[in-house]
Amino acid sequence: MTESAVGSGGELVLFCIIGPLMVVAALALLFARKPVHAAVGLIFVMIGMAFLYTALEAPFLGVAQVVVYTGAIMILFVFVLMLVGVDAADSVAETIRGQRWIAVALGAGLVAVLAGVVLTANLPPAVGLEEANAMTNPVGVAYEIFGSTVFALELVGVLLITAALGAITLTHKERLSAIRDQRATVRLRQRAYARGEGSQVLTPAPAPGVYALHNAADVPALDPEGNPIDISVPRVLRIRGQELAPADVDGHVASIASGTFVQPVASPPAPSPDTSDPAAGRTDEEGGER
Amino acid sequence: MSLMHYLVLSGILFTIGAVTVLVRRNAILAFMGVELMLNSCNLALVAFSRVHGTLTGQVMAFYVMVVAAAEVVVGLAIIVSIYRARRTVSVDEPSLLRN
Amino acid sequence: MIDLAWLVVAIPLASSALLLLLGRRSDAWGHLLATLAAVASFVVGLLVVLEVLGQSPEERINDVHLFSWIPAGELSIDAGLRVDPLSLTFVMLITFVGSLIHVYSIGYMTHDPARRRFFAYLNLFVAAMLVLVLADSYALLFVGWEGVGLASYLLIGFWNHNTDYAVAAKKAFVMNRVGDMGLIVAMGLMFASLGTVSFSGVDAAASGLSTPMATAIGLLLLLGACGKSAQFPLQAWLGDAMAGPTPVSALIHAATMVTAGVYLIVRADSIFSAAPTAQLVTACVGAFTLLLGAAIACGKDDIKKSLAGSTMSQIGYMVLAAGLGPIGYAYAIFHLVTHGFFKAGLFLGAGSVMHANGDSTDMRTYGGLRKVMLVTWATFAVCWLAIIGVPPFAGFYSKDKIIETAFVGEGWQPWVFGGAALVGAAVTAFYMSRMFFMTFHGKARWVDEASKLGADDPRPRRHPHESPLVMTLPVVVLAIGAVSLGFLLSLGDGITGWLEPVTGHVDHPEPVLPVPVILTATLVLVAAGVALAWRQYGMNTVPLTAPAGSPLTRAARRDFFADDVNEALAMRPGQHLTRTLVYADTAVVDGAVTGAAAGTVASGRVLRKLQNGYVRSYAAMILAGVVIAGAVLHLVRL
Amino acid sequence: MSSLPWITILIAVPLVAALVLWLVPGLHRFARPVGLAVSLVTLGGAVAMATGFDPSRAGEQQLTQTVGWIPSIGASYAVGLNGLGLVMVLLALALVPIVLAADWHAVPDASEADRRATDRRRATFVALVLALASLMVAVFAARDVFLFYVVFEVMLIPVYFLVGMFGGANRRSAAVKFLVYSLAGGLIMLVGVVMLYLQGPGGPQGFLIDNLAGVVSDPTTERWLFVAFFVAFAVKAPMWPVHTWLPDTTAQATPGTSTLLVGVLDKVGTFGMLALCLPLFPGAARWAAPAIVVLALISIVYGALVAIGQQDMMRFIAFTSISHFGFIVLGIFVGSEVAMTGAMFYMLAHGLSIAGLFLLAGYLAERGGSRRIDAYGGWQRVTPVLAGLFLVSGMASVALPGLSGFIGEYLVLVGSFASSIPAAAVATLGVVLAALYFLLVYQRVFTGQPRAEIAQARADGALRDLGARERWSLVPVVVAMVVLGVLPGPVLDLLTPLAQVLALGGAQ
Repeated sequence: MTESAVGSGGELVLFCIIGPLMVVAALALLFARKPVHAAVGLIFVMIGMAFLYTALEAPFLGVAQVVVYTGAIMILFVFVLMLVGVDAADSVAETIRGQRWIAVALGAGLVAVLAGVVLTANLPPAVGLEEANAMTNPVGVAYEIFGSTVFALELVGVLLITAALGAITLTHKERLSAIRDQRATVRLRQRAYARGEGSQVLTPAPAPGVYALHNAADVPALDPEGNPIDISVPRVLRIRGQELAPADVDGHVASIASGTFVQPVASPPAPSPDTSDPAAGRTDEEGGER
Repeated sequence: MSLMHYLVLSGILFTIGAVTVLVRRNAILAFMGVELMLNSCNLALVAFSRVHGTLTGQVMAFYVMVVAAAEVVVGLAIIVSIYRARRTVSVDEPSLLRN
Repeated sequence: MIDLAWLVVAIPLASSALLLLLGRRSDAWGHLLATLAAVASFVVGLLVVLEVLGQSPEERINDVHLFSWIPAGELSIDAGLRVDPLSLTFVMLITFVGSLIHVYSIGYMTHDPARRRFFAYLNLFVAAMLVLVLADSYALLFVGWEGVGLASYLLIGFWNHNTDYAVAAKKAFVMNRVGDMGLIVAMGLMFASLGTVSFSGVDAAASGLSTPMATAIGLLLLLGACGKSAQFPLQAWLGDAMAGPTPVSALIHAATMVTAGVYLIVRADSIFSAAPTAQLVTACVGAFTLLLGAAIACGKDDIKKSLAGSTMSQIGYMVLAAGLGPIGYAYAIFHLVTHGFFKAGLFLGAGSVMHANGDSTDMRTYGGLRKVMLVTWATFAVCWLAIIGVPPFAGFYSKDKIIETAFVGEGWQPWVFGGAALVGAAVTAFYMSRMFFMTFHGKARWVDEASKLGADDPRPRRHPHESPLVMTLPVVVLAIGAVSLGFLLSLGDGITGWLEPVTGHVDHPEPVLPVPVILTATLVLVAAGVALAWRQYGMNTVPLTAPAGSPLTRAARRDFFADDVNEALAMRPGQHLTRTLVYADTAVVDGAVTGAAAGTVASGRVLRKLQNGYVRSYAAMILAGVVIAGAVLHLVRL
Repeated sequence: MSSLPWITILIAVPLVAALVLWLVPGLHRFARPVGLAVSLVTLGGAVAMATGFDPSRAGEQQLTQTVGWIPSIGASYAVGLNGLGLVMVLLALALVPIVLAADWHAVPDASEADRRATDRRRATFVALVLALASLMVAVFAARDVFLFYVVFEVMLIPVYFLVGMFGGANRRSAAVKFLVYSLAGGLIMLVGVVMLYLQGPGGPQGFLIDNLAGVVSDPTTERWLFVAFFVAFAVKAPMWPVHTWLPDTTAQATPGTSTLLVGVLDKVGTFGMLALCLPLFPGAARWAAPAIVVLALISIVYGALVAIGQQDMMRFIAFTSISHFGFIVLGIFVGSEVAMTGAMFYMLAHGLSIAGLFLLAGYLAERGGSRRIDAYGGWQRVTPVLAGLFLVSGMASVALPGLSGFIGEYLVLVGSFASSIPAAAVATLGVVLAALYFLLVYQRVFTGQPRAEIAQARADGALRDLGARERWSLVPVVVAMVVLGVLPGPVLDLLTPLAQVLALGGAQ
């Protein structure tokens, strides 16, 4: 209850260290290309938040923050990210015209308003929670929760159960059709081929990796003419732009791919270098990682 | 001393969360933005709890957490089911609110 | 009997209603019932007259209260009859001439399939006209006033399958309504200034009226009179009204209805006495119309339209006399009565001629009809002599008195009014003689149907014949009246004495010229007019088609451009105004409303763009709302 | 007799009948005769009620009944009739059977297969008209501002459906226009109603007109409230410049609907001015009177001039009504007792003449297959009875003496002269224009030569003059026109006391 108890020097130091770090971590939400990075940033923010709670004489909340947010919610997020995989939506390129500027302007506006409010606010000196936390903080909070707000607690309980049920209902998938076995898959693929739809490949997709030189999943297979076969690379890698070009792998393979490779024994007539190589264009396009 | 700096931090985090919702197309990321906003509010609540010397703010923050948990569960379930149906989690792509 | 005076009105009204309600079922006997009703009305009227004659002159103004008509608080109007010499004079004229014309119409309308309806309208007219003259308040008078307007509308447009006739009927009604407006405004002013519209109330209080108010009321009453009596400037409808069947022209547009204006002016004596300016204007209007009508009558080749011009002119005499004040009232009414007889006779004669000539009204295709229509010729001749004022025919007595009275007064007025009356007499003599000679004398400008003349003869083929007895008899009776009435009514005190309870006693002042001089001048001018007409139309051959004529003639043929003026001043601007307003109503007034609606829709369309289906746009809007709300709250708190 | 709650009975009987007719499918086949019988019974009830009315106290509310309705907001079910209310209720209930008879074939006969659908539509029509009858009684009898407002608005519903379901090709948009216009006016009035209550004494009967009369002390507030009420009534009446819904609506509605709409419903506007605006806000009424008189004069002349230019018979009649409503409003606000009596009588007379004109125009359109004036000509020879009745109705409408229209117009005009000579003089112009517009239309429709095929149809008997049903639907109207024109005394006795009461508190 004394002045010194509220906001000791140590607390300020802690804040000065954690606060900026939290902001930086939060910015990952805005700028990280990969959702997982953003999620990690957010986890950092959550943990930082738990520190701050503890510093703010709310140890119960600090623990709950770690357990609930970091331990449950964020794990759920990461889990879903895993489930959903990567997507074109992950890119930060804007699709709605002007949305980014609107967002920036509104963010600035929000900052201005909040700053206005906070800076002009006449905050009284903090009372501190020593008295309230006399029986330790969790007990105090418990008195509050199971005392004056017990009805709300019951309601929240109902809400949680409902949410759980809702989540189950939403994600539950009735099997409405027969299991798609290999035979059915083949038939579908043939039908699609006949209609001129789909990938127009009847055979199984070729496996990645070339001549056993490299068998990593991100290396496309090469066709007999040495061009990379895109569909041999898993979709996720392709979308992420992690597909490698032959040149990244090995100069030898690249020379085969580009047709400049010369057989030491018998040299077949090599295609002239200036003929446009379809693979070259594609490599530029898709090799965004470089 | 005042607890002004907590409020400033709370405001900054809130703004970042809000802008995230506006900017990111990935539904999961946008959702994370929402979480960030909730958290920043919680921070302010806890700070005010200390200012006033009562635990009401902490209890409030607790309830926010619980409700946020429920919300996340349902929200992520929705995202998953949309992904199943549409193979994407872009909030623009489905334009579900159109028509 | 006086208490039963309402029967005079009720009998023809009931007959009319019966005929209209029964419809075709009464076709066979409808005309007889209607005629009987008119005659019965005459008989009742006669009995009332006899009873009134039995009263001493001071008691002759009887007010018969019937029922409370419009009890509206401050304004309470009773329906009642004023039975006095003036109204009874009219009752006699209307029912007597009316009965004769009913009889005549039996013959005239024999072949019309809608004869029953015609008689129903005639009865309706008689009833309305009787309400007009018997009313004891301006309000009830107005009922009759509009009633005769309606009857006139129905009868002018009786053959309304001819669009021109329908237009003429509408024109008559609307121009009458312009006059009626004057009457309504006059009544409003009476109520506003005197608090009553009954004759007795107004007469009692009129002396207290301020002069401007009295003048205003007087001029408005004059406007009403002008509308009904076809006086300048509302004269244009009368010529067109000749579209109606000829008996209608005789009864309504010559003998009775058109004289209602004169009745109104005489009746409103108390107002006009308080407003010398209004009186002067009345006299001027009368004098001007007198000459205008005469000029129009000279220019027309259509026998009925020429007679219409004559009617206008003769009523001009009456209005002139009425405008001269109490000294002229009795003579105005006197001339009105005699005019009723001889003009009705002339119209019925004209009707006979038309009837005989296949409904042609063009005098240029007549000529020499005396030989084939002797009775008609004789009666027409008598009426002709009466109207031009040859002694001892009726017109001489009445018109000469008006001319004499016109010369009474001071300053410029007697000379102008007297001069106009004198000139009018001369012109009357000319145009009536022209009509008489063109119709009955000279060479025939038609060919008998049976003749063997070649088909190239330009003259129309006709088979003129004398009308049946049912048509000639009424004309003969009217002709007898035209001969004798003037003499009979000026016996002793004559009509002047009879009307004295109403018009008040006046010592006859001396005219500015000695009476014998005026008399001589009149007769000389009349003789000159006749002689001129004889030289022009009796001795010479009349061409089949009208010569171009002088500008004056051409103007007279076109009614002195009255229609053109009305068209240019009222109709055209009115049409434009109407069209503009109709356009403005949809475009501007309604346009504002539909515009507001369209604006709502359009703004919705614009706002719909915001609803683009992108969640992030919605989120941006929410955030914008938060920012704005927060900013507003924050700033307002500051 | 008088102990019975007559007004409530008159409200309830048609309403219950309407519900039963609508909800019981078995009755659908007999909807028209049953509806007619109910309306006649109601009319009989109204006449019986009128015998219990004391004419010597016509200025006061009689046959009153007050029951708490929503005490918490001060609304009560309070009904009662003064002289004007009685006259309007009688007019409304007299027109209902006439309209039902006249619109007997508003839903055309259908083949056997569609019989059930046709019967249902007919039942709907009859039920809507009966419901409207009930509401009309309620609105004229309401003594509670809130009750009045509620009925005023609820009345829109049956009219909306009557116009929107049974009518011409553009009936939907016409109905929407009508509804939006009326709702806009009503909304403004609602604000006034709430404000007025707050000004009043409050309590469980805080909406009673008697408790609210003259309670507003602040002149500015009073004026705002007056305007709020007046705008709603002006839209309803309808006055220039908020009249444009009327022609569009009547051009689409059935003749019977138009008759009820213009003949009775629109009178709710002028009735409201008399029953609410004047007693509640006497000071503001005096303040606004000059402006309103000017608007009324514009309505008179404008309506008449625009009527001349109309091509559609129903629109034409609508515009003549706008002119006539101008006369009524003029009479109410010009500040003369006589003129106000005239205006009230005018409301009755106009209801009669408009019924005649609309119904006859409808009969004509049934025969000629068009509502355009140009499509006719020479019909007097084809349908003489129709032409004659049209002439009589029209003459009553243009105030020919001897017919009902004259009494009202004459009193308004003559009374106005006592208050304002210029205003009265301008209004008199309307008299001439009235003759012009009516006779022009009569000439274009009924005179001249009928077209050859029409004449042929007449000769063949394919085209008949008015039949018995049509004739008898009009006989009461025409008889009333004549009787009221000749003997208006009994009705005027009912209205004069009220005019004395209101004119004292009213303008000038």
